[in-house]
Amino acid sequence: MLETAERGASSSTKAPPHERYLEAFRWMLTARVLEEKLASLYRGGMIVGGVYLGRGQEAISAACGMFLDKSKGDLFAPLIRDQAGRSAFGEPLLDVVRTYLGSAKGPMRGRDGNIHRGRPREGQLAMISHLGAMISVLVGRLMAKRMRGEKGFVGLTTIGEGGMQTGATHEGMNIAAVEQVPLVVVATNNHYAYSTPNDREFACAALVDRAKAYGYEGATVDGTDLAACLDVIGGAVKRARAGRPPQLVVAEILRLAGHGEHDDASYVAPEIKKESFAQDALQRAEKLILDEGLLGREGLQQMRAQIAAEVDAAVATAQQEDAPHASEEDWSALSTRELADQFA
Amino acid sequence: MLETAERGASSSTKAPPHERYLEAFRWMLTARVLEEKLASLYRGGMIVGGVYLGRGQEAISAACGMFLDKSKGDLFAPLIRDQAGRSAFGEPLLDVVRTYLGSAKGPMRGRDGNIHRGRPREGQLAMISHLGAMISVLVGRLMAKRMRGEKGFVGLTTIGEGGMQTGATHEGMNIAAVEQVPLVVVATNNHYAYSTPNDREFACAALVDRAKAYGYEGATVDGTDLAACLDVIGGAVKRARAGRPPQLVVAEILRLAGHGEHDDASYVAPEIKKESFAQDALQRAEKLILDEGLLGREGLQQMRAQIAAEVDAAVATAQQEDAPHASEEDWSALSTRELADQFA
Amino acid sequence: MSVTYLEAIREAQARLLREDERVFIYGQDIAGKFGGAFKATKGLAEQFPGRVLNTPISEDAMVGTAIGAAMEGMRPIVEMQFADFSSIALNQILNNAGTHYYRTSVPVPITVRLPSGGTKGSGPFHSQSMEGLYSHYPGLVVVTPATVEDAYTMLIDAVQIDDPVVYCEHKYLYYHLKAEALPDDKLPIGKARIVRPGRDLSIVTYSAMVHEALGVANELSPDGWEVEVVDLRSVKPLDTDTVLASVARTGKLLCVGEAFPWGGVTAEVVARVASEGFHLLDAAPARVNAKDTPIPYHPNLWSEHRPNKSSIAAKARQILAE
Amino acid sequence: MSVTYLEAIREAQARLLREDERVFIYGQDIAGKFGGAFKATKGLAEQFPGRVLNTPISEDAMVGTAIGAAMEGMRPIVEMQFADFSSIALNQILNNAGTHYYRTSVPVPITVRLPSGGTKGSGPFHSQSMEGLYSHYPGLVVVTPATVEDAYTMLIDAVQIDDPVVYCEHKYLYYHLKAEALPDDKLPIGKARIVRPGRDLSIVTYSAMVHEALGVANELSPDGWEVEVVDLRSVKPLDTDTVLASVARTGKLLCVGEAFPWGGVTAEVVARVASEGFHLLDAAPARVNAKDTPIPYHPNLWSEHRPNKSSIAAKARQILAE
Ligand SMILES: Cc1ncc(C[n+]2csc(CCOP(=O)(O)OP(=O)(O)O)c2C)c(N)n1
Ligand SMILES: Cc1ncc(C[n+]2csc(CCOP(=O)(O)OP(=O)(O)O)c2C)c(N)n1
Ligand SMILES: [Mg+2]
Ligand SMILES: [Mg+2]
Repeated sequence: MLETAERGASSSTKAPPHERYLEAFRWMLTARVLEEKLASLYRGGMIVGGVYLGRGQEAISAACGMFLDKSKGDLFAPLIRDQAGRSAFGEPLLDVVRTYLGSAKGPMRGRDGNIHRGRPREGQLAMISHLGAMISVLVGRLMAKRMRGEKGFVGLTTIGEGGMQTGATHEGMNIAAVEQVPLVVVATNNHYAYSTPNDREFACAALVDRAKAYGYEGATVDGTDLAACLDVIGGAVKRARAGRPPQLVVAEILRLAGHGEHDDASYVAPEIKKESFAQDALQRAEKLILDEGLLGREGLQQMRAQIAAEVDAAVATAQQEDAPHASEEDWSALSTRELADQFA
Repeated sequence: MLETAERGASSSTKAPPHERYLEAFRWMLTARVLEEKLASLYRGGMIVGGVYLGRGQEAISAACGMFLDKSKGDLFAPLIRDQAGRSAFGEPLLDVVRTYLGSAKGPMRGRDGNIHRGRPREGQLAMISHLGAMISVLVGRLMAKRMRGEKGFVGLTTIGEGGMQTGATHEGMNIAAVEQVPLVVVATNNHYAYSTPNDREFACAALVDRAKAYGYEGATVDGTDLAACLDVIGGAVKRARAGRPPQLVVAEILRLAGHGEHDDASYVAPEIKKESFAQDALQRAEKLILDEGLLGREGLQQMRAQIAAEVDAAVATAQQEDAPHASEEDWSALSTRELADQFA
Repeated sequence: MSVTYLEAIREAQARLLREDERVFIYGQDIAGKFGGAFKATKGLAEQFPGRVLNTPISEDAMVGTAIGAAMEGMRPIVEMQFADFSSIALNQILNNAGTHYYRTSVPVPITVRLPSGGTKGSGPFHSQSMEGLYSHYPGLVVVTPATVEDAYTMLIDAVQIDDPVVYCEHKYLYYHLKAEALPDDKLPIGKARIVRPGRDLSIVTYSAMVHEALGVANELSPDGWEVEVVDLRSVKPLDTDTVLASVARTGKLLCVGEAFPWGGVTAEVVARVASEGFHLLDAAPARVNAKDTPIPYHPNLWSEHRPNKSSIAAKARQILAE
Repeated sequence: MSVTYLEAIREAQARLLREDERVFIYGQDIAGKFGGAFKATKGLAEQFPGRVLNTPISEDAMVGTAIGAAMEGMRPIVEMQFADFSSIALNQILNNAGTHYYRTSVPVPITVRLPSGGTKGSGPFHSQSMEGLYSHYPGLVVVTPATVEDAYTMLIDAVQIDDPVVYCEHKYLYYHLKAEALPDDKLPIGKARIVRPGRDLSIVTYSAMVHEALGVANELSPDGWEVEVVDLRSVKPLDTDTVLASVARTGKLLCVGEAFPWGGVTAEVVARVASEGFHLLDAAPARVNAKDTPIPYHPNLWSEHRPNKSSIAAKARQILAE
């Protein structure tokens, strides 16, 4: 629901078109099935580097990807819990598993890993780790498009409540407002930054108050409620596209996994798990699908089986592929090879 | 006036005790007379480095210094337009002119200049140029005092509307709220950051909305109105000292000088000079003093003459003093001399 | 007609804006009539509406924005008000711009202009030379023009290069250095230049120190010493070949830089010559750098903190005496 | 009983908290039962209530806060989650902590712990070695412990020193390195150590690369080469005397570092030896560094990107053959 940063305003549940529920659910399930596979590969020692899951965050993330349209020139700058959104935005499963399994054919060719993958030319930015750094980069892409006379595009990026406290986030959010670019920032307060609970992250009553502080339009949403996520995030994308100021959506959930798969999250307070924002968005969405009669239990089973088969096929392909070889590297960080410095 | 970030709430003019008007006015006049002297020395080529004046900002700045009490352990982290506050906090005139005139006896001993001067052990921090960087430093000092069991102290720092857009300001203001230290941030929107007007600095409707966004208590004040400044800034200091959350006061004025004395400020829009916030705080304060019958014209003249004499005496002293000599430097950036690296 | 170093920078930008619609300039106080703290963009905002843009005081976001625009095919130039404030943008420069091509195959053609180096009374936060920090990390080209001509051609080249370039312009040279006219031809980035030939000693240096070195060469000439002065022009890539060829002629190396003494350009040059040209050296190579303290504000201290003609000449004589 | 490098860091902090009430630790995820991304503070928050504090993700403010506390007489230790994120705090470290004593005579005794260096699969933003950036600027002591014993004693020393110390702990050594017990005595910061005596070649190195160098020394020993290995321990100040004494014995220098190849520790060491010990050298000094690209994620690439036993041994044999 659109608000001008009134505290505690609750998110709307006005239903968007039904056919998008099913589509959204599919992306949510894709993310969950894929990430479960990645987690099991990680436990099996098949993955180099870390595995960070978006478990519980799928409704928000799916909504982030679904309203973006590459054919309109839209851009997406995801972070570590955005598998559903990445898939919805058009990231092939193979891109994902190739990166995790270290195939030389992955989009990062073994040079960077897992969660950092992106295809900047196709609108999906490749994050660096430093939280908040991608916001201004996205702003710059949006400015450039406008300078070139493009119209009707929008950019969306995500951030955690922890990442909202970095200087880069501040400068990036502020400059977006100064430049009045069509930007949507979807912030998820999943109540922890790694092991750190909210009370050591910030002290404002509601993070959505940052919207007003930057000159954004702000909205909050229950991140476990798919219908609400589609409504609120879809609405924010629509407003940004229509030339409104930048949009901040603050979603609330509980992170339903460790920070990464190496983390048992034993620091999560037991009481918080009983909060309504601790519900599993996927389970709630499944119920919605069933309640709305969009699919039956059997249909759901089929969908899951189909996704699992796609995931398995991608894994099987990537596992056949060669890892990168150092002998094939020319070790240049510059595209202008003749300007690469020479070391003895 | 205390507010919880309601936009446009105007500052109270509830009168504080009358005797403080005169005291405040004295600091304002001290700053003005001293700075006029510095400007004339600058024009005469007597000063190395830049001269940055607080012309127009004296009411705010005086109020910043006046409610701090070194005997209570209070701390002050001023920036470039805080001469009135520095004086009110207890900075000797000699510290100022020694620094500007490059006397080796100045608090920075020629190693750093002018506006960067401070006496950290006596509670006045020595700013670095990078805007926003001093906020977290002040937070750290306040935390340390609390850790050591001190009570009843408060720290105040100033920032411009331009400096509010740096990442350091964001991180510093946020961490202060997380740590719940007794901090007052006095932000002055003087409508320009160097030559840049507000519309290229930020896009929120009111900077005081940042208060709510960080969990501060916020207030606005007309920076040309001495009575209001004493009331609002004094109130904020009192609340911080009483254990309330960090305080943000946003004052509005027009910068009545160039960014520095090298700058003719010809970019300032003529219309803006007619705004009510473009009034000269010193003139308004003079009127207040006369209207309240605290001093007559003659008394004012005497006060000005006395201050001018003090300033001239300080200048005369500093001008006699030796400049620093390189031959007396041992060129160590470390207090632990034996750990200084040796270069051939 | 004559052109200053600063005017050359302005003219280069004017030409880039005129000839390449992908170019825009982004920085603090660079627009309007004002035209920048040093006037490097004076008049350009009026001449090229919408392409010279003031930013908030947000160095991180300024560079981030430029990176994004560059990914979209633009050629942004970012002006830092002073090099020293680029510390706030260092993360974007090193970790975002510097890594992007290697990670994704998508180059990031930004140019970051750093008004660098010491001037009288500027103190610890308006005097720094940061080329050593940026050169240490991969993925960046770092240039340090010492002449009006290079200021002009290297800025044009910097913007045309498909990779991120850190362009270190020296504030002391802004007004002090004049040329007859803007140059027609140029040496490409990556090539050093012998600015003064000699046979007894190679002084290898860059930026404002080139002129101190030339002064020292002139000072030593009446004593019969022929000092060769090499201007590195770009410190990354470093033109080792030209440096080695010079040392091959003279047998002696003195490397001079205005930056702090630990590491940096002079360490890299001496280490390369020692490694790759060991047998060319007839005497111990030496360095003159600034002192290992913050840059002092007072001119009495500053003039001793930085390398100067007398400290360079003293070291040169010492090597020549070996 | 045996102690890992990581445990030594934890024990040093426990002892500091126990014995010095001015000490507190500030960082992300270091408190609670969690005890830090690498568990370097495990158990400490419970043992020392209110003195091990979680922070927001705000590296600039974390260091700024520590600086302020240090001015008030505290001895804060800041844990960066990874060295790489200290780029966000670099301005506070260089321009605030590094300049404060020189400017005001008030020292700033903070210790910033940087979990540094490459490990398998960590990629470009969780693998960096940043000692070269921090050493370039004045006002900081920069240490790089390579052993369990040094990890312990140098952290205690770092906190006791009245000036800011950047403490670079190597993540690869956390679990891989074990000692019998915590040490009773120590070498002070500022002194290098001969870890293996030799007469044919000095390998000067620091941090994790000390162990690669020792491996190479062992590998070359059957061929009759006696390689001396020097562990710098602190890279600023750099113990030039010990390095020169070693080169005086062996006549040959190979300097090895895990950081990027332009500048940094190896350039400074080679430049100093070339300048101050030119006549001690019987052969060209050489360096082995990482490659000049971001640190690659895939182990196949990473293992070639960093210096390793085979690249070090190859270079060592080349020098020995001269
Ligand atoms: C500048 C910076 N500092 C530290 C880190 C290390 N780090 C990675 S993820 C993370 C927690 C992020 O929390 P939040 O933003 O709430 O996102 P969430 O993981 O909860 O989705 C931290 C501290 C980082 N990536 N960037
Ligand atoms: C991080 C940083 N970037 C740039 C500067 C250069 N600079 C010094 S003062 C100033 C303008 C400050 O404007 P504002 O904060 O509004 O304060 P005012 O001068 O108006 O009092 C700028 C850009 C700086 N000091 N710090
Ligand atoms: Mg979180
Ligand atoms: Mg201002």
